Amino acid sequence: MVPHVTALPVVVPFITAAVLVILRPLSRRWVNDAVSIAGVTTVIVLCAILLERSARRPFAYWMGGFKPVHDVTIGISLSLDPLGAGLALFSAVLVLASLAYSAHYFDAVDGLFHALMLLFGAAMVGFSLTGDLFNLIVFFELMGAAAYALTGYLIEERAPIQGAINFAITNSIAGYAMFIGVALLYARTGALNMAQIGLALDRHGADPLVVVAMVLLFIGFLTKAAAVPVHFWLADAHAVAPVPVCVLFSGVMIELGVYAVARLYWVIFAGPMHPHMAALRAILVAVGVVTALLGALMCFQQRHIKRLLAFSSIAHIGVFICGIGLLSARALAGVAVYVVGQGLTKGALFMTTGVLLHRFKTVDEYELHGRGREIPVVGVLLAIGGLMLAALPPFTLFAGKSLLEDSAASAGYGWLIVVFVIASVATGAAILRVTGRVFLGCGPADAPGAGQARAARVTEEEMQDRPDHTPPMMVVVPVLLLVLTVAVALIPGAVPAVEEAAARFTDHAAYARWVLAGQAVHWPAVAPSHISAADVLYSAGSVLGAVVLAAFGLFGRPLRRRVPAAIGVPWLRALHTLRDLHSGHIGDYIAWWTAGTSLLGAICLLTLA
Amino acid sequence: MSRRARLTLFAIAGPGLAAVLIIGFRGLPAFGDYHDVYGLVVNGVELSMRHATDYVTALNFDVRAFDTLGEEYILFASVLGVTLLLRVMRGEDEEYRAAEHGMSGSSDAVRLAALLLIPSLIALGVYLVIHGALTPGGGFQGGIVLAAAPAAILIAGRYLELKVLCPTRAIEAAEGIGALGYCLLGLGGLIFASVYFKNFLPAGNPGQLLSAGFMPLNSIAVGLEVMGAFLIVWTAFLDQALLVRRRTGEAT
Amino acid sequence: MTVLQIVALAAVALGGGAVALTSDPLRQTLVLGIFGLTLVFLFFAFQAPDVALSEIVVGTIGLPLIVVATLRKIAEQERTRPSDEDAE
Amino acid sequence: MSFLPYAVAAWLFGVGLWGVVSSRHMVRTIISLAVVQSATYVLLLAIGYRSGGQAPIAADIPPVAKLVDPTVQVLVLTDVVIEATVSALLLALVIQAHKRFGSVDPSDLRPLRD
Repeated sequence: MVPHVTALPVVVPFITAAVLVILRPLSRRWVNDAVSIAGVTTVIVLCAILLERSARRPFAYWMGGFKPVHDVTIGISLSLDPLGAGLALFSAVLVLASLAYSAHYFDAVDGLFHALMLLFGAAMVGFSLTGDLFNLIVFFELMGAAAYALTGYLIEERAPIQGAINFAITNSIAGYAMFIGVALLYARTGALNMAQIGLALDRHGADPLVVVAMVLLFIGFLTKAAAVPVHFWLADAHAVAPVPVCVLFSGVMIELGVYAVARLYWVIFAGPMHPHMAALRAILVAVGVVTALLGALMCFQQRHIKRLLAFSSIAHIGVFICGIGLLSARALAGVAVYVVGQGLTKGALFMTTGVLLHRFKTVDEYELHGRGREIPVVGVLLAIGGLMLAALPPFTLFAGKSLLEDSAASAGYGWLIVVFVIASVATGAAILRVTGRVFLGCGPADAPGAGQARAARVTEEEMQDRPDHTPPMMVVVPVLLLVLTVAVALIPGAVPAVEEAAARFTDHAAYARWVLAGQAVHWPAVAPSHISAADVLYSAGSVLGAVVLAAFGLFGRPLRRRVPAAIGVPWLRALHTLRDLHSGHIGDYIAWWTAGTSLLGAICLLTLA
Repeated sequence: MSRRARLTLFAIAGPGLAAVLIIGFRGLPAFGDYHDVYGLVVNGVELSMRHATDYVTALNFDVRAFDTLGEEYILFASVLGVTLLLRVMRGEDEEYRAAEHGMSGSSDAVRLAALLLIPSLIALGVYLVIHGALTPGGGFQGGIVLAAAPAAILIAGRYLELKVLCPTRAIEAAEGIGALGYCLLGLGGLIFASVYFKNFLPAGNPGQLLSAGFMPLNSIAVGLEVMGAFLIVWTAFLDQALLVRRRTGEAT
Repeated sequence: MTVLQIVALAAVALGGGAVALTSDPLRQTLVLGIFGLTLVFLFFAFQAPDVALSEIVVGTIGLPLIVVATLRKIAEQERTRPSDEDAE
Repeated sequence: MSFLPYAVAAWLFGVGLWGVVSSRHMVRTIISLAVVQSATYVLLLAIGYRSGGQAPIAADIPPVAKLVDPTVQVLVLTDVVIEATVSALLLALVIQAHKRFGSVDPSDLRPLRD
């Protein structure tokens, strides 16, 4: 009934990593590449099998055979539903893509890089599959340990060290907050399995203890997801990590934080929070809106392309948090589709940036002015990516965004559509502006902000030599990712299948039944949503808006001078303040973290308990 | 933000966070009033099924063995990370003279003490590792004690002899074999008992060394890994502190 | 709650405060070691010998060794190049 | 009085965060992080404690005796391992930071300043 291979997607990369380390003195670069790629490919096959099985019927796999007796369990389960399994598959695909990309990208330190990437992948897969709250945190910490080291990979540089330190400290504190959350829930329910905790809380209802536990767990995962105001680490870390690692950070790691919030809500807190759904929805949507707008604003400000992409990820995370916060199955389906499209596109964009870094040793937009003309193919990729981010119909990001917009409208949050459009316009426009400046030589070649230019240059030995020759793999992989972005939502039945999966994911009562009792649950068929004319209109508008905004970014300097000082000066001052807040000082970040946590806690205690 | 602004923000937010925590903690049962099922179920299961007597180790290596797997690989990943981050860079040399210079000054009596310390640490470590399922201790604690045994050479001021005694590559291989072994023991469960991490060895008599099914083997695998892990981390840091120097007359 | 537990908790609270409020890192390492011992004491008082044993090995050997090595490395680097801080 | 362990946990969390926020030396930041983490040890063990309970080891006592909860102790064991590993990674980063920046004051570790 339950596939025997269920544990293997986590175990295979563990074994592969250990073997790589044992054989490190003997192995050659190509052996490391081949072994790690083979390991990840196995994981992909296994995840695909599990996805297929769980789509037919979700199931729990009990480690060591410690099955629950009368709904009480002491064992650890992997609880597989199609959304979790799909996310595991998606993580594995991105790991494969970045390993393939890095095979010709840089001189990886003999095997250590590969082993860490495998462990990172294993952690993401385990995180998506596990049904045990504490196990979830173990995988969170494993993901962290591998990610901190990978961020600081380029030890010859300043920025990666600082980025890794801020990343590690912020995420560790988030982890401790989650430990306290788990402790509170364990004290209340005597359980660590998420389904069992949810079942126990259904009987108790919400009280301050449950609310505080929820706040601590949510803030922990929102820190991973980089929600405002606990997002500060992200730009530091994503701007400096090696490109193949950035692909995983932006493409799937931070999205896993959002996934965990959704999972915890629907499995654990949906029962006690049911009477307060409207308030919780308002709180989460507010967090999402602030995150999306700040990300969009900061994204368009950047000239350091990797930092620009990092802030565009924050904008998208804001959109995802809004989607989760709507607390409906359809919005969740929208987020799932959007995550896949965004992850693939963002991965391709980071890889494209990697080509620029490889060839010109800088990712500063102004320094690269017009220099991209020698590699027009890369420019085409960048432009396509920009249009995708602007939600060009009828591709994957558009499909996800339409679902989100429909469910926002039907939840009475129609104004959210404006936020979604702003996020699409700003992130798309920023990429199109870079394309215009770097590959077409549009706009001026100089601008204030020499500090950022210096930071964008590299002196390290990250790359292999021969920069005038771009290895074909570095173009092939992003092309494949963009092809997937185009294709996924166009596969007949793909989006309805995600809607089906989201409906199962959000069925709080059924989850406890299929996990703890192993019962088959019969869900009613979900009527697939249809794309309305309004959706196409919004997206056409956002693509157009992105093009116009990009043009403004390139040619708008004369226009900007005409803005009256009464508006222009305070606006610039506000932008400056905002930029200064992203100071890189870990003390600042933790002070903001504390402020965000206590604010969220206070609001939740006042409205939800 | 200025230092002052930062501290002011925290002065407001910190007490707020403390208040949120306290409000949450007030819902906890009074200290000492624990009466939940999980622990009691475990206590029953482990003694009756596995004949393990230390329930903490039993949970670690049996019921929640999968958590321990994750935990072992957290350690493994951070050892890889430390190795990666503390690698010798361009413009740096390992100066072997510096080490002896920096560590000299130990008297003969201290050296003798260190020499005597080593076998007792090894004995203690081995005891902790293999008796994990019976008495307090287990692979993790025993592993660190075992790692401390060669590190005791430091007290004698002979860092380079530690490096000769424990060549990095060999230690790294030992660590990898420990981590791999733990994975494979889980796989043994899948092969012989058709579930990952299911015990596939006889339970034995409670209190005896070879009881508690595969737990002693798990403990040994973890012990090997932890020993290797700590030795690698320690030597990586000590290398930096004692050996690695910037090449003189050269910018970074 | 026994007197032993109250004493242990008070010691941990004071020790934790002392660690976080000491600003000189070398002295802080020493205070951290003492704080580790108060935690060990607390773990025994809470009937957690396995955890106490872990804390002994991590808190008295595992961590201090690398903290001291780090401080030593930093001190050595401060000695050998006091002037060229802005070198890149 | 029975709230004391929980109050101590909240105190450790807060005072550790203060140490991180006010630090002028990265090593101090990392040591303060360990204080934040110790809050979780105290809380977890306090939750699993039963008045008059014995350590969860059957070798010394008749198996029917009242035992404290072993589960929280397992969680704390994992916690201790995480403390050791994260600290090691961070200290390694601090050594490199000092090589690159010539300082370990968080105020000096700002590569992206204009």
